[in-house]
Amino acid sequence: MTAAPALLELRNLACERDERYLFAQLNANFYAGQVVQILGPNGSGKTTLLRILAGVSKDFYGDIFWQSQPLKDTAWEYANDLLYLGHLPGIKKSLTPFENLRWYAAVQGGVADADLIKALAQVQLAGYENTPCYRLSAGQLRRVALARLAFSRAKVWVLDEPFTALDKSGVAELEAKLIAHAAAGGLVLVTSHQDINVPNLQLLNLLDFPVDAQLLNSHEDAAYG
Amino acid sequence: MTAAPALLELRNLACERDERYLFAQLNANFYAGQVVQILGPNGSGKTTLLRILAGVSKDFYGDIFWQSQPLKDTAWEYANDLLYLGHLPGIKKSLTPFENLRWYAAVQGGVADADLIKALAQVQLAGYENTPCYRLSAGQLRRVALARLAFSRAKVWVLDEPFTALDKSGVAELEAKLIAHAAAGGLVLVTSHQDINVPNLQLLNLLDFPVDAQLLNSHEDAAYG
Amino acid sequence: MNWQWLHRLGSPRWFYEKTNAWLPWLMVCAWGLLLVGGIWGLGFAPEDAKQRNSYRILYIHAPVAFISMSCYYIMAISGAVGLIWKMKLPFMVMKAAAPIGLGLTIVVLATGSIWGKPTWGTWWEWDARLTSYLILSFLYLGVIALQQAFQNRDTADKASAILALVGTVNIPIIYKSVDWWYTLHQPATLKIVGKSTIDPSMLYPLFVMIVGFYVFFTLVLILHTRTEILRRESRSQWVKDLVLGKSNTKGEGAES
Amino acid sequence: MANLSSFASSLFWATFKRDLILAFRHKGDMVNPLVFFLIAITMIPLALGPEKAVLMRIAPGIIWVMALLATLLSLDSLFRSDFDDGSLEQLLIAPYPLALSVFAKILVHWLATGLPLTLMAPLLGVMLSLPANAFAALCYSLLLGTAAMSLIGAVGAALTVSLRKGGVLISLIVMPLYIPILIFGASAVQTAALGEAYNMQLAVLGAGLAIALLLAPLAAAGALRVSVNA
Amino acid sequence: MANLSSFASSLFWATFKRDLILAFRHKGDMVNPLVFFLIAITMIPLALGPEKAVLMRIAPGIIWVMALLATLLSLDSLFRSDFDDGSLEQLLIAPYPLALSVFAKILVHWLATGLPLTLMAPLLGVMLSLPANAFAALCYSLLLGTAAMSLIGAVGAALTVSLRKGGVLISLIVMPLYIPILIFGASAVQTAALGEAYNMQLAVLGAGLAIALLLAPLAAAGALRVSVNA
Ligand code: HEM
Ligand SMILES: Nc1ncnc2c1ncn2[C@@H]1O[C@H](COP(=O)(O)OP(=O)(O)OP(=O)(O)O)[C@@H](O)[C@H]1O
Ligand SMILES: Nc1ncnc2c1ncn2[C@@H]1O[C@H](COP(=O)(O)OP(=O)(O)OP(=O)(O)O)[C@@H](O)[C@H]1O
Ligand SMILES: [Mg+2]
Ligand SMILES: [Mg+2]
Repeated sequence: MTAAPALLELRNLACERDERYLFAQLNANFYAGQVVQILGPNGSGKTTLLRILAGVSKDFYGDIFWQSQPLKDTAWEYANDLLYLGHLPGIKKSLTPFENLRWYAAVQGGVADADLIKALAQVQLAGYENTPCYRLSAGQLRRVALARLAFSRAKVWVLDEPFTALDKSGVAELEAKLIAHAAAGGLVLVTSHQDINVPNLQLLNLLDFPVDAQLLNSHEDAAYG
Repeated sequence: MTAAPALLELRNLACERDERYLFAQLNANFYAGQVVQILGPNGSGKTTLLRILAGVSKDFYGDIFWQSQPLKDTAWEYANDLLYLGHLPGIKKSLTPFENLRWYAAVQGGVADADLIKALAQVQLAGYENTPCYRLSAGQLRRVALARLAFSRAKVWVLDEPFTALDKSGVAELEAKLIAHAAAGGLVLVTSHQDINVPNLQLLNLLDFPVDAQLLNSHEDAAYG
Repeated sequence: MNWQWLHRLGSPRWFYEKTNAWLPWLMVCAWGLLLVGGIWGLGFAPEDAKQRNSYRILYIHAPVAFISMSCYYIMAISGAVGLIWKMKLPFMVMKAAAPIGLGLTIVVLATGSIWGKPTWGTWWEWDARLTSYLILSFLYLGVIALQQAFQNRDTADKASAILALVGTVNIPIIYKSVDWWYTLHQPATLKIVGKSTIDPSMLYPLFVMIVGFYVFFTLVLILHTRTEILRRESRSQWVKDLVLGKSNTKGEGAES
Repeated sequence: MANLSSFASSLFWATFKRDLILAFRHKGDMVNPLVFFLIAITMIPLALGPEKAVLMRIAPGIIWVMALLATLLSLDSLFRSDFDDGSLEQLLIAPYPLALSVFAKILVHWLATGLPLTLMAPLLGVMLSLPANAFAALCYSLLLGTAAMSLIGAVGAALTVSLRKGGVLISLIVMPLYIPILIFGASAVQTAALGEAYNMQLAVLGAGLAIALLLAPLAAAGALRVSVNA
Repeated sequence: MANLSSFASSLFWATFKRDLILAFRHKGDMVNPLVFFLIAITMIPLALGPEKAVLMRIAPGIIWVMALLATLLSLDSLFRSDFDDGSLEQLLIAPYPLALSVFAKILVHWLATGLPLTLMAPLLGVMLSLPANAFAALCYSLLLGTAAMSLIGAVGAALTVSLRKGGVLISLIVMPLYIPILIFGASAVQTAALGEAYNMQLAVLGAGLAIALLLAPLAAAGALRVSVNA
């Protein structure tokens, strides 16, 4: 473990869906400079965990700390430092790649148009800047979404299966980006069923946090007591 | 090459999207007992080719032969022998996995309910038969779609990125199924950006069929002449 | 610490166990009042000069009309409490109240039209009061439909609470505008209320019926809420004990 | 291929049953056109004023127009969800006459919207003070008319299914085709309200329905092939 | 975080511009409510018969009802596509007041449907023989009324966005809330047709719009947070 305080801390996180616990007593610290792959078989709750960490879902027990402060108190700062890329790419099919990126640039505030063009070139979409996105293939569409990484200033990247639909060279480029982000002091949380080729990759297996009968009762009591 | 005639023959296939040829002069023979992986970087036209082979899209030049007969004349026989699984899983989220499969059983004609239950168990969904599909994770949803393979009587399987969202064990199970189908005299056409672990895998790289200026002119002539 | 009592109030289990004791009393009160009022009103109150006996439907019609309105506010307020203090019980009350309210407005509309046939000679009349009740029933329908449309229970609760709240802002507006619409378009040729120079001998049974219906409504609301509690908490230990017939629930209730 | 007919009937029934289950499971979808019908009719007196003479005069026409709009609104969902999740593609490439499976879907659509609309119409007739002798005509004409509208509407739904937001475009395509139905349907009720015979109008509606039964499933199947292909 | 206000305004403008581009690119979406309005009004004389006295009497009410229905039909698309492609999630977690970006979307919705409806209404007034002195009232009342309807409708759209087929459920939720607007709007035109002053009705509509401007974006933002969370 590093000496610096954890960027993101999960304490006793537990999550219930359909009257069944996906994981429980999940304790973990994530530090600047790490790339963490979240593992688990289909249906183990990876997507659910990432949506919680991104602040999209609020349906969980336990606490999350951002730079040692409860997330509730630092929601704004956290939102400023977060980039979330879910299962859905968040790309408007009627707009061009450039127009899509321009909106994302506004979400994060102030990025020059030239940087957007550069970002598209980095994901091999030079020449497609002004093609409407409904004309792109599955992999090209994902590349548009991934172009956001190039101009993001967020410290934490939360990526749900970003390698889906990417070809070999696309995978290698994305891996390089993750490495660079970690080296620059960022944190990457990523799920994937493929092996990720990143030195010093941290693994978090959701199967390590099974449900314990005692804990269930304590939640029931907290809820009904 | 085998002595037996090809199951599926592509002759001079060419496909144009957005005033740009994706591939041209694509000639290939597919034989019973083969597993063929279609390769190509993002946007090279794999999905487009599979949709043509499945009969969903009719927007192409060239000819396709099914058991040495033009596809036009044998469309009905071909449809009986075809199982196509596209990017979209074709699963109704409000129905349960069992109800979904029952409909697919009717599409193909006469499958006993017990076989459907068995098919679901084979994809590790035993116990989820009566859970509505909107409660399933991305990988579980894909497994429901893949359960069709277990009771299919089709000779030709056309699968577009079937490994998406599957975990390691899911990938291994699917590979075993592809091998078994080929061994039983079937033909599998599959796209994937991951390596497929199947002995005797045939590869078809779309980049091997680039466009040739002369050809373009001949199509123009055919179209406008 | 100050909020302790509130959270106690918010505990479904506490509610379930407390209301156990109330139920018989409410039941006795409700049936007693309704019987007395009903027999008095239907059997002994004098016949109306103009409307003959048909006016007696008033003894159901008017009390239910009053309650179906208060029911909306109960629903909206419990929704608001649930949203603000993030408690479970109020949402259950809200969910239980919606169908009851819809049922009540339907009873008002039905008894009203049955009454309308002999008095006005038609089943339906676009009177301001009737119209606003029709709209009220739509508001209930909306809340119920939204509640049922969501798969996720929390989402369903919060979404329908928001809708109920938005509706509350609108109810006075709707009433005002419908009233205004009616007076603008038509000089009142018939009036439902207003000529309330009603004979006291007709009025006393009406009061009894109104109180009786309120108690009855409370009873039904509690019963619905209790069913909802059992449905939602079916996994928790105390409900399992309850269903399996373990008799120690009372002791535990006192501890917690 | 052995016993084609039993195989054939099986996908028809499977689709019919599946869609019926879906209609019941999304109870909202079945009830919603009804509620739309109810609320739209309620708005009429609110907008026009409660004068009985006016309402009586316009009741037949307005009820018919609103039934038509309610049907229109429900059309978009006919093929949309099958398209979105890919099962429409599967229906298209199945070795089975597409027109038959499309017909199963239309049948369910009518059972879930047209039939309940017809059953509810008398209630709304009461609210708009429809004359007593027009109620039978209202029910008969709507029974025939809604069935024809489900069938014709399916063609419009099929044509627009691959467009991202076809919702209102359907109206544009389908409304002109609905106009003859509307004219004869409303006129049947109007004539009945005046106490005259309305057999002719019903006969025309019935003939329209027969033609639609023959042609619409085929046309919708063709439209689906064209619009999904793209 | 340095200059919050300029940053703040930038996502508002970006969303506004993006949605405006989208509205223009899907020209169909902009034109469709108009076409619906046009065809629905055209159907009225077909269903009722062409008697001028009747049409004149009902014109103000019918035009208002149909404008309301056209607005309702267009509501479903307000947040739907953002939800389907995931950009709504991004808006939700952005470090930016959600109510403001929601307001930008509502503004575009009104520019793309309410405003054109208002501009087209006089044409339909001519078709239904609306008295000449009611045209100004029709335009003013629709201008205020459609804006209020876009705002209130956004709350309904936000509540139903995550439901697979919210389309008609919105009508159920939103219509009761539209009824006061309808009453005052239709009455303004009716009063004007009789040659009387209609300031009061316009004042009420204006007040309603003001309240909706204050509350609706907040309520819609809250509704989005709740309904997308699932
Ligand atoms: C706010 C809701 C309502 C309340 C508080 C209410 C209350 C009453 C009361 C107290 C009377 C008797 C007063 C009298 O004799 O003049 C009455 C009469 C009546 N009500 Fe209601 N009512 C309501 C809604 C309705 C509705 C929704 C309908 C119809 C569907 C309806 C139909 C009638 C009829 C037909 C009469 C008798 C009319 C008459 O005597 O002229 N009422 N109502
Ligand atoms: N509907 C369409 N209209 C026009 N062009 C299209 C359309 N669909 C796809 N294309 C173009 O065809 C090309 C091939 O698309 P396709 O989806 O077949 O690629 P793919 O090989 O499956 O790629 P991926 O690996 O990303 O899935 C893309 O470059 C795309 O721009
Ligand atoms: N909306 C929901 N309602 C109820 N249960 C749900 C819901 N979404 C997911 N689940 C359940 O939660 C479990 C975890 O789902 P999640 O999508 O987080 O899995 P995952 O680890 O991302 O799986 P995959 O590798 O397949 O993407 C699944 O078993 C699923 O049944
Ligand atoms: Mg997942
Ligand atoms: Mg592809």
